[in-house]
Amino acid sequence: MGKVAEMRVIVGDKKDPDRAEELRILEALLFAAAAPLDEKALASRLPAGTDVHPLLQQLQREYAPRGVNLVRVGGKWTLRTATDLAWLLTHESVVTRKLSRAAIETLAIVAYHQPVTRAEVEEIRGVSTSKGTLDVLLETGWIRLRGRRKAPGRPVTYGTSEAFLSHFGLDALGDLPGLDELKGAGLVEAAMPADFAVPVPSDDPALRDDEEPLGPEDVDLGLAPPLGRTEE
Amino acid sequence: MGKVAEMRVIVGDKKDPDRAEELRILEALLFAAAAPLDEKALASRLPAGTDVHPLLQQLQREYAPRGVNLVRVGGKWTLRTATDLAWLLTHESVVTRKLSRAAIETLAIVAYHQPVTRAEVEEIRGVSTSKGTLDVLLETGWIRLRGRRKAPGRPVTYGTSEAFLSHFGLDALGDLPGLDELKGAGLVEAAMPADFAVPVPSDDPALRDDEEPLGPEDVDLGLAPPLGRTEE
Amino acid sequence: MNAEQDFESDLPERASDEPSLMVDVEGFEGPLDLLLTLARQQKVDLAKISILALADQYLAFIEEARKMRLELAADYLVMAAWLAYLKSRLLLPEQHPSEGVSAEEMANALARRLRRLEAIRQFAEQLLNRPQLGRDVFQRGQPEPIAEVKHPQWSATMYDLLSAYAARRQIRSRSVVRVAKRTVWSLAEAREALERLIGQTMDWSPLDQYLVAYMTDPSTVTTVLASSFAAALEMIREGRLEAHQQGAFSPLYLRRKQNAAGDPSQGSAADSGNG
Repeated sequence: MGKVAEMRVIVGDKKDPDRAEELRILEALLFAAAAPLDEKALASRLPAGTDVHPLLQQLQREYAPRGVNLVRVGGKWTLRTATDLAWLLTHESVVTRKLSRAAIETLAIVAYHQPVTRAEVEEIRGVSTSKGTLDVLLETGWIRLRGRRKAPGRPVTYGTSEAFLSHFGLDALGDLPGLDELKGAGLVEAAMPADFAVPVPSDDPALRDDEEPLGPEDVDLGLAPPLGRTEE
Repeated sequence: MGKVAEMRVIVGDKKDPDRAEELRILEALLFAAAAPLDEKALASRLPAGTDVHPLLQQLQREYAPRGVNLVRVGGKWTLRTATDLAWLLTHESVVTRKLSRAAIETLAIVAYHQPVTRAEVEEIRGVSTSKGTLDVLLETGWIRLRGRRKAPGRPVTYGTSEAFLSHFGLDALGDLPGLDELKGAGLVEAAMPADFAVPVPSDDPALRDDEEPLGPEDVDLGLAPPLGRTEE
Repeated sequence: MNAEQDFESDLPERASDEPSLMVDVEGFEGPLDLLLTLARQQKVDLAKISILALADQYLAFIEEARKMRLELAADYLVMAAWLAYLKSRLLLPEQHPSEGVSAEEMANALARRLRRLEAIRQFAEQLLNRPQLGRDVFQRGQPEPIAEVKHPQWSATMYDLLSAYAARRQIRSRSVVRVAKRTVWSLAEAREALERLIGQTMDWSPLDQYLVAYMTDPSTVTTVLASSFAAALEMIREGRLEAHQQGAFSPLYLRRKQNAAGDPSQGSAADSGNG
């Protein structure tokens, strides 16, 4: 009990002693989790009616100067090592496969222009994109098949995933660097028919008016990553 | 920035500003490590000559009241959720299970014939009753250990509990139907031998003349339901 | 990191080194990339780029490359042809300005494509410079998984309870009354078998041997032997069989009665059968 009292002075809010306990709970949950947690999941472990958002913001402020920070990715909360300590932790890093320049460009085009078809990616890059490039990106889990464009040939549309936001530490797609510049220059929309053009990229899983859902055959066709992997 | 100042007071040491940075580094290393780290490994990431032990002790003190603690396991250091918050890391769910036929029969025999020993249950059922069946019934909380029969081997006597009455919606055990009612419900054929009888059940907690109380050893043997359960 | 560093270091090298630029077509990611690199050499805002100058540079580059290397991908040639066409239209006064897309608009569209590609490259680089998970920032190394604890909620109804009890009690009370039916070889069955078997042979043979086919089931061996023995005794008494035995518990030998000449057996068999 003495510990809890001491705790209040450091972490908690003196006027609201329960708050310290709630912060401890949030801390423990976020710490233990293997993946980012949304506020709903966090709130479910706190007394009913607890407003979890201000608590998380407080925790974020408390962790800001430390070696571990509380960050929001893809609308969820997660603890991550502080970015300025990257040099320290490089030993720990898993060797990630280096993406080819084509893959990096394609990833960026999917991110900024989604939902986008392969033909539209090619239009922007001015070269044909090999199937392998998209397969590599699908394999990273950063892009995903969204649906099909309601257009001749019903081409597959691509978009980014939650893993993309999480990997690049983005809270939402709107946090993409330079997005405002792109929008300002009118460069976001791909060269698609004017009536389909939507000026802002969106990873909203809801399909757009010009998209239709993937059919069951798409899974069988091996458009999804697993097959590509087996070929390696 | 006010927040950062507040933080410094908590984490850092005003006299030694580097110390705060070293604490941050230790924090990040311990957080990201896939296994507990020993002091040598931690020291190798800090400026040469840093005495890592007092730093770790300081970090341990700082984390002590929080939801995450710094603990030593096997001579190595690791961050763990506070032990009093272990409940957060378990997800409890209720699964509905049906009792086996053997368990239902045994339960009924205990209800009608209590206080009854396992041998007596077997006598009535005409088959041997596995220990597991009685354990399951004890787990339901519907039967309980009453005492021991004053007989060779001092076998345990079983009876029903209040939870039994409440689950089956009985006001008292005497409300269990008698032979005439069972016949009326068509559960017992009308033409039964004259000596066929159904006892008038009683769950009077007072031990009978041929029973003696359970000894303290019965609890230790795990014959009783887990102690925690009775607290619920 | 390296990927974008390569990207960074590639461009200035190409841009500043004209001769290598001339031959290094393979270093370009297609004609648009080549155009973009050439545009950078103009060192002006892409919005104000001279498409005409760019077209000239591109065509000159392709010309050089064809002289030296010859192996150019088709899309470079398509672009060259398109640029040559655009150049001619830009130089010549527009004849039918109302028809289709004007040369001005075509040039603007190309400039816009170049700007868009450049922007995407720039932002791809910025994206990759963000702290990346597993490279710059790290998540919990030892996540503590949430354990699933299942509490069984047992279900049973009053009906289950009572029907199970009543059924079990009744089974037990009835089982005392019932006697299992036993299988017995009747004397008539035994006699019929013996007559059939012994009627065929004149030699002494042990009783067991005659009956071997009937004694496969161990549970009926006793009844088969006993009934056959009784039937044999009866047939001896009738004078239809002869028996002899070496001593107590030794095999019992049977044969058809020898001194019954002709076919008396049939007649007496019929008699005894009737009697």
